[in-house]
Amino acid sequence: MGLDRRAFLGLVAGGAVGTMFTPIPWKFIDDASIWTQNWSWIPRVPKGQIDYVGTSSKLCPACEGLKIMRVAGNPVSAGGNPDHPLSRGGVSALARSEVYMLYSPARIKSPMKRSGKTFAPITWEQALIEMAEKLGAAKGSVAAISGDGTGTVNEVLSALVGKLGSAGCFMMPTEATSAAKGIKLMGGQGQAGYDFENADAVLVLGADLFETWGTSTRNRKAFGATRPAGAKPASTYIYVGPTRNNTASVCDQWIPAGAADFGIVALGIAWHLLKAGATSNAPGFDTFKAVVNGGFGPEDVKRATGIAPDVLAGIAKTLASAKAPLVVTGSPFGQGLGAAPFIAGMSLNMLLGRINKPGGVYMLPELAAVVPGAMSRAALLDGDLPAFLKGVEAGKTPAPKALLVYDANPAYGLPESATMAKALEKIPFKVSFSSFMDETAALCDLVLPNSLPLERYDDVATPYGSGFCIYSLVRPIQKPIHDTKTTGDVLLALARKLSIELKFDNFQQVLKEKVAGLAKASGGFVAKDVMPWQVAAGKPAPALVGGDLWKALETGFAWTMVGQVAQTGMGFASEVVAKAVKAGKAPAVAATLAPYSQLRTGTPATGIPCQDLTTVPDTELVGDTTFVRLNSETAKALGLKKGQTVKLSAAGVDCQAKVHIFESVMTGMVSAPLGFGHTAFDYFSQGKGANYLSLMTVAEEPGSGMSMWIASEVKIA
Amino acid sequence: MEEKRSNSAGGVGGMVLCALIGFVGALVVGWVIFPKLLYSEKTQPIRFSHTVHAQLGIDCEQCHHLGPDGRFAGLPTTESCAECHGEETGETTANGKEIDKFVKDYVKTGVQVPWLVYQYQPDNVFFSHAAHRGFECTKCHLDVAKMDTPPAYYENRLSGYSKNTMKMWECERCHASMGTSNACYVCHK
Amino acid sequence: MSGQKMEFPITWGMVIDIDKCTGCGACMASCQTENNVEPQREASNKLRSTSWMTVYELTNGKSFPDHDIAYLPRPCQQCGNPPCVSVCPVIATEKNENGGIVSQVYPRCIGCRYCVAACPYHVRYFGWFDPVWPEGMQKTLSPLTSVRPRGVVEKCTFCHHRWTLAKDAARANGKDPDNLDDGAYVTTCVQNCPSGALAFGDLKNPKHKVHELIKSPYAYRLLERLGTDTQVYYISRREWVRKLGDNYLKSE
Amino acid sequence: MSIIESEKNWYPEGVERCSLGKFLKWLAFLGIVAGYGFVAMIVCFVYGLGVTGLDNYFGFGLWITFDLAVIALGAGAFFTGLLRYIIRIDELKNIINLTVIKGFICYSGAMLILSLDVGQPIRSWFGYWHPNVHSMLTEVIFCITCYLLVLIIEYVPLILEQKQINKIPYLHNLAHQMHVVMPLFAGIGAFLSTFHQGSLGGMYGVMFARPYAFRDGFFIWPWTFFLFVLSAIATGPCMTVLICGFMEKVTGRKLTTYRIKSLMCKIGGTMLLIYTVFKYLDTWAWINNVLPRAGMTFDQMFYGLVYGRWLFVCELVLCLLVPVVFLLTPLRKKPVFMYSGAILACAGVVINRYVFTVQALAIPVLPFTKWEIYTPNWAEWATSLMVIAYGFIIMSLSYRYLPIFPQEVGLNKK
Repeated sequence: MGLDRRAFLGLVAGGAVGTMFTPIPWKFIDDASIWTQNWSWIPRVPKGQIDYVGTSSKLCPACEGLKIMRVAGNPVSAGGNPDHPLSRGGVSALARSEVYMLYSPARIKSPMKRSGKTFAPITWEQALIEMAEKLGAAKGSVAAISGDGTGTVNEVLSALVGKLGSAGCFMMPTEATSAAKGIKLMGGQGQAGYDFENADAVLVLGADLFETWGTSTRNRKAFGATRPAGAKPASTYIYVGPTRNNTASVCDQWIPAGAADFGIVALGIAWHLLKAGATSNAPGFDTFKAVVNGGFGPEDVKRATGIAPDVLAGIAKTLASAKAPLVVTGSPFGQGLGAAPFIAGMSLNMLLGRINKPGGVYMLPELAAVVPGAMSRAALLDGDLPAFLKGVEAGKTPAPKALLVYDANPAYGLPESATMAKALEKIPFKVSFSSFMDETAALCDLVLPNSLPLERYDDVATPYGSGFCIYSLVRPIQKPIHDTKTTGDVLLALARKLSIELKFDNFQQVLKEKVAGLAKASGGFVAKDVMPWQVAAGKPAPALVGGDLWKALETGFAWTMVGQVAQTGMGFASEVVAKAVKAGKAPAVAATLAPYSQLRTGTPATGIPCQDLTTVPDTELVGDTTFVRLNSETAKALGLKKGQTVKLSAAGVDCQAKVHIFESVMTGMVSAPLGFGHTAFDYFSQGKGANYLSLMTVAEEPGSGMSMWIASEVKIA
Repeated sequence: MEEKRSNSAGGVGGMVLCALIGFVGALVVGWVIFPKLLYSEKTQPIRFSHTVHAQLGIDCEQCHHLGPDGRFAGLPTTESCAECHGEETGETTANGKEIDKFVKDYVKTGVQVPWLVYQYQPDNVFFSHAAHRGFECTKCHLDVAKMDTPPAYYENRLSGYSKNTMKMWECERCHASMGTSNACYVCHK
Repeated sequence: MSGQKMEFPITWGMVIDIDKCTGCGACMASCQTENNVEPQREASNKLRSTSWMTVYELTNGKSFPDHDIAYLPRPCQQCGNPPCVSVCPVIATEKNENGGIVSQVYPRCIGCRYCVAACPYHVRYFGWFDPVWPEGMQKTLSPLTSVRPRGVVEKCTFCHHRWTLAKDAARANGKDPDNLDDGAYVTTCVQNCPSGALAFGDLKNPKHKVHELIKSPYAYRLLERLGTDTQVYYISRREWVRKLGDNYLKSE
Repeated sequence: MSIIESEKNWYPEGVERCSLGKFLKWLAFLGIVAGYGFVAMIVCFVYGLGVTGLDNYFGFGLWITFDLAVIALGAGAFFTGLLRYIIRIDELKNIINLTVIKGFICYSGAMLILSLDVGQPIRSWFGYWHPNVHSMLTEVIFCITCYLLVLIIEYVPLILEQKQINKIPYLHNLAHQMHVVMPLFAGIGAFLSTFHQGSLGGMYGVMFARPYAFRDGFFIWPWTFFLFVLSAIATGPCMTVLICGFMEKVTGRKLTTYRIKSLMCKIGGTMLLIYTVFKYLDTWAWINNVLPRAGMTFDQMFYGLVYGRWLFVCELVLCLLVPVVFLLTPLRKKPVFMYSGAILACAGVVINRYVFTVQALAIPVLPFTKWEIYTPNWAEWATSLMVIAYGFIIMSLSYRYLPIFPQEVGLNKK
C-alpha cells in the first residue's frame, strides 16, 4: 500500500500529538537547560578534603605568614595566617597570588640555554656542567645580584661567589639599603626595626608605610589596632611626601614635601625640638645642633620646601608630647632614598630618645650565619649596585666575567634602566635563577628556574622594618609543577661540581642548621599567644618550649625575639647630613618625577600577578597606557589637559603616559606608578604601560657617596 | 491534485488510522526507546563489592565519614584503600583479580580512582551531610551495601549528569515537608 | 513596586571603616580567587571587568592642597529592600531568610540583566564571555564556589559558602549553627584585609562586634534615601566622606 | 507556462505588481542585509554577548531600545484591531490588514532580538516555568509571547486568503471561520498588548533606585505603565500611516484613501494629546517629587551630547506639541503636515524609549561615580538591521501576494 499524502499527514499529525504525551520534548527542553550549567568547556572546581597548612610569603616583600587552603592536598588559595606576627590574618594582593602564580603563564618551565636570540631547553645536568665550566673560567671575576632581602640563600650565594673570587655581591636596592648605609655612617650596629605596635605618634617621612615599605601588612595591622572603628584614634600618623599616597590617605595629616626634601623637613623639626630643649649624649650632638641651628630654622625650611613654620612646629609638638613617638624615613617608591635623609630622620628618633625603646626604633641583631664564608646582611647591603653597573657601563669598573642573578630583575627594577641594561650586556656570561621569564632572564645565557615558594624550602629572616627579630619557614606544599629546582640546592650542587666546600649538601640542611641555631638563642620564642610587641611593652617573653622548633616553624608559626644590639657609638653623623642636606632655595624645576609603587603590581621579580590586574584602577592603566598624575596647577603651568597623551623624557629615555589630573599631588610633581611597562613576563604584564623608573637619574649623594635617585627632573611634552 | 481529491472518501479513514498509528508510535518511541537513547550506561572502574566489605564488619563510616569540621569526606582516597590493599594478591578468583587490577592501576601509580558517583551533584550545589545526619543514607543514596557488583551508572548524554542525581524539586519537597528553608543559598553556591 | 522590608532573625552585615582603608586592593584580590572570577587580561575596562568587590576612590573635590581622598570598598550592599530582586523574572535572585543575604543562583539565571539595570551600586556583573584560566590555573579554583558559564549575572554573596561551612563546623561540634560566635563566619575580604578596615557579623546579635559598630555616630550607608536599606555600613570621621554616601540637594 | 507567468497567478485579484526580476533584486538586497545580521546573531550565540557593545553599566542598550520602540510602533495592530472589531469603526477595515502584518513583524522581530539579548537563551522558558509574579518582566514575557500567538492567528487568515491557497476548500473555510472569531482575538490581543506595553513601561518605573526612571503610581503600576500604553497607541496608528504612505511611494500605487490615513492620524493625534497631558503632569511630578526625594536635581539628569537636554526638549516639545497640532488641526489635510506630524510622533516615542533605556543607566546615582557613555557596536546594529530587513521582506512578500488593501483595485483603476 502506498503512503499517500493524506496518510502521511495523518501519521505526522498523530506522531506530533503523540510526542506531546511523551517525555521527549519536555525532557529535551529540561536537559538542554541543564546542559547549560554543565558546559564541558567551563572548568569544574576541584573536589576533595579541604585542609589548611602554614607557610610564609616569599613573593611579597611584606613577608606575611600564610595559611594555604588545600583541596585533596593541592593548594588552592593563600590567606593570612592569624598566628603570624607579620600577618595577623592580613595578606597583601601580592601574597594572595602565591598559589595561582604557580600556574602563571610567565613561568619558566625548564632550564634553558640561550641559542642566538631564543632559548632552548636543556637538562639540569647539562646546565650544571655548562655553569661549572663557565664559572670556573671566570674565577676571580664573578658577581652576583640577589633580590631576596630575607633569605638564607644569600649566604649560600655570597659564600659561593666569595670562593669563586668575587667581583661584587649585591642586593637589589631597597629601603634596607639606605637604612643600612645610614646606620653604618652613624656608627651604629644592627638593623633598624620599628615598633609601630607600641608607638602612639608616628611621623612618616616619605616611606609608603602601608603599601610597600618594609613589613607593610604588619604596619597596617599595627595602625588599625590603634584605630578602633568609629572611635577616637589612639595614635597619630603624620605623612610627609610629594603625594597623598595610599599611606597618607589614612594618616591624620599630609604635609606636602618633595622627596628630595625629607632631610630638610627632619632637620627643621629637629630645630623645634632643640629649641624646646631636646638633647642627647650621643656622639656628634653638638655638631648636629650647630648644623640644625645654622640653616634649618623655620624660615629656611619654608624657603626650601614651602612648609609653613607653624606646620613644622605642630609636628614637633605632636612628637614631643607623645608618649611613644617614632620617626620613619623612607622613599615613597621604596628605593633610591640615599643615606642622609635616613640619618636625619634617625636623628629625630635620637633627639626624642627613641632608640631601643618600646614604640621606638630597635637596633635588631642579625641572625647568626651558618654557611662558612657567607657575607653578613649588612655587608651585602653595603654594596652599591647602581654605582657598580654604571661604572661597568662607563668602563670605569671592569665588567665581571660572570654574573649570577637570584630572585632579581635588575634590567627592569633599577633606575636609569637603559644604562643598566647596557652594563649587563657587557657581562659575557649571565645566569638567571628567576622563576618567571623576566627582563633580566631574557638577557641571560642560562636560565635556571627557581621553584616557587610553595614548591621549595626557604626562609624569611627579619625583613627590614620589622620591629623584632623574626624567622619563619617557607616549605614545599606541592611538588614542582615544572622542571624547576630550589636555587639553594642548585648552588650547592654547583659548588660540589666546582669542588668548593660549602659545608652543606642541600639547602634544607642549611635551613635546619639555621633553625638549630635559633633554638639556642636566648630570648627567642615561638609567637603563639604572646606577640613580640607585647614582650617589648613589658610582658614576659615565653620560654622557647622544648621540642622541635623546626616542626613549629613548618606548621607556620614564627620564631621571634625582642632583641637589640647595644649601641656603643651611634652618633648623629652630622658631617654627612651637613654635606647632603642643604636648605637652599628650591631650584626652579618645571616638573619633578615622583614615582609610587604598589604591591598589587607585583615586584620587578614577579611582574603583575594576573588576578591583581583587576585591582588596578582605570586612573592608573587603561588599555596599554599608564597615567601620570599631576594637579591642575602643574597641568596648567605645563599646558597639559586631562586625558592628554604625553611623552616623559629623562635619563635619555622616553616614556608614554596619559595625564590624570589628581589634586593630591604637590604642585610641580608628576606622580607616576611603577610596576608597569614590562617587556617580558606574560600577557598580564607585558606591554601594559611604561616603566617610569627608567626615567630616574642616579646621582651620587654628597657626604655618603651613595647612589640616590629619589627625585629626578622630567620633561613633559 | 484532481486525482487525490477523488479518493478522498477512503482517505479520511486512512488518515485517521495513520494518525492513530503515528500517535501510538510516538508514545512507544517517547516512553520506551527515547529513555534508552538518552542515557549511556557506564560501569565503575573497579568492581567494588560493598557486600564483601560489609561482611568483614567494616562500618560504612570507616570509609564514608564526616570530618571534624563537619565536612563530608566522601569517597575514600586510593591511599586509604591501599591501607588494606597495598599489594597484589596474585589470586585467580574474580575478586582477587579485581583487587590486583586496583593495586596495579591505582595504588602503584598513585592515581585516584575515577569512581562514578550515582548522586553526583553539580558544582553549583552545596550539600551538607552534617545537616542531614539524622537521615538514613539510603533515603537518598542507592542501597549499595547489599550489592556485590555496583549497579550500572547512567549518564544523561545531553546534560552530562547521572540519572540518579537528585533533582532540585526532590530536595525542595523534602525540605518543605520538614519545614526546612528552601532559600537558594541553603543549597546553592 | 518597591516591596517591603523583610526581617530576618540573623542579619549578616559588614562594617567598613573608610578611615582605615588604604585602597591597596587586597580585598578585591582575595575576592577574585575565593569566588573563582577569571583573571582578566583587559581588566582596565572597568565597565566590562568583573570585581564583586571594588574599591572606589573618593575625593572631596577641592584643589591642592585642600584636596582629600578616601577609599571605599564596595561589596554587594545586601539591601534589606533590594531593587534587584523583585525585578528578576525567573526568581534567580532572592532575598529570603538566609541572614538577609541577597542570593543569586547561576543555573536559574537567564541573563536578562534587568537586575544589573536596577542596582544603583553596580554590584552586579554579567558574564560577557566564557571564563578562561591560564593553563593549569583552574587547579587553584576554590571548591566552595561554582564557576559561572557566560551569560549569567553574578555578584558578591558575602561568601555565603563560608557560612555553610561555619554551620557545618558548628553542627559537628555540637554547637548551634544558628547562633555562631563572632568571627566564626567572615567573608574573605574581611579576613584578609591588612588594615583591619572591614568587620563582619550578625547585626542583630549583641555578641557580635558589628552590632555596636553600626550605632556609631559616624556610621552611614550608601544611598539611604532611596530606601534600599542596605546591610553594609560605612564609618568615617570625615564629614565629606559621609556626605558622599548619598545625594543631597543644595538646600540640605 | 514560464515561471514569470505562473508567478503572476499568485498576485491578488486585479492588481499590478512590478516585474519578478526587479522584485527578486529587491529581495536579494534585503537578504544581504538580513544575512549580515544573521552572521552577527550567530557570532553572539557562539561567543556570548561580549561581542556586543554592552557592558555592566549598560546591561540594556540598543537592543532593548530597539525592542521597545518597535513594540510601541507596532502597537497600531492591537489598537486598530480594538477600534475595528470592538468599537466597530468600520472604515478601518481598509487598513487593518496592514496593521496586523506590521504588528506581526514588530513583535516577531522583537522576540528575535530578545532571544539574542538574554545571556542564556536556552533557558528562556524559565520565564514560564519559574515565573516571578512580582517582576514586570515576567508580565512582559507572558504577554508578548501570548500576543505574538494572537498576531499569528490574525495573520494566518490573511495568508489563507491568498488567491491560490484560498482555492483549497478546507483552507478557505478555515480562513472564513477565523475571520468570524477575529473580534475575540482582537479583544484578547488588545488586553494582552495593553498590559505588556504597560509592563514595559512598568519595568522602568519600578526601578526605585534609578531616579531617572522611577515613578510612583497607581496600585502596583507606576505611571510609566500608563504612559507607555498611551504613547504606544498614539504612535502606532501614525506608524501604520507612515508605512502605508511609504509603500505607496515605493510602489507608485494608491493603496488606501487619504481619508483613511487621515482618520488614523486623527486617532493617533487624539491619543497623543491625551498622552501629552499626562506626560507633562508626570514630568512635573518627577522633577518636583521623585528627583528631590532622591536628593537629585533636574540638571543632574543631563550630560554632554548623547544625554543632552536637547533630547528632553525634542521629546516633550518638538515630538509632542508639534505633532499634536499637525495631527489634530485642519493642517492634517495637507499631506506634508500629516506625514511630518506622524514622523515626529514616532520619533518622539523612539527618543522616549532610548532615554528610559540608556540615559536612565548612564546617570551616576552613587555620588562618587561618573557618567558613562554607551556606544552600540556592529553586532547590535547588524542584528537590529536584520530585523528591519526581515520586516521589509515580510511586508514585500505580503504586499505582492496577499490581498491586504481592499481599496487597491478600486483606487488604481485607469
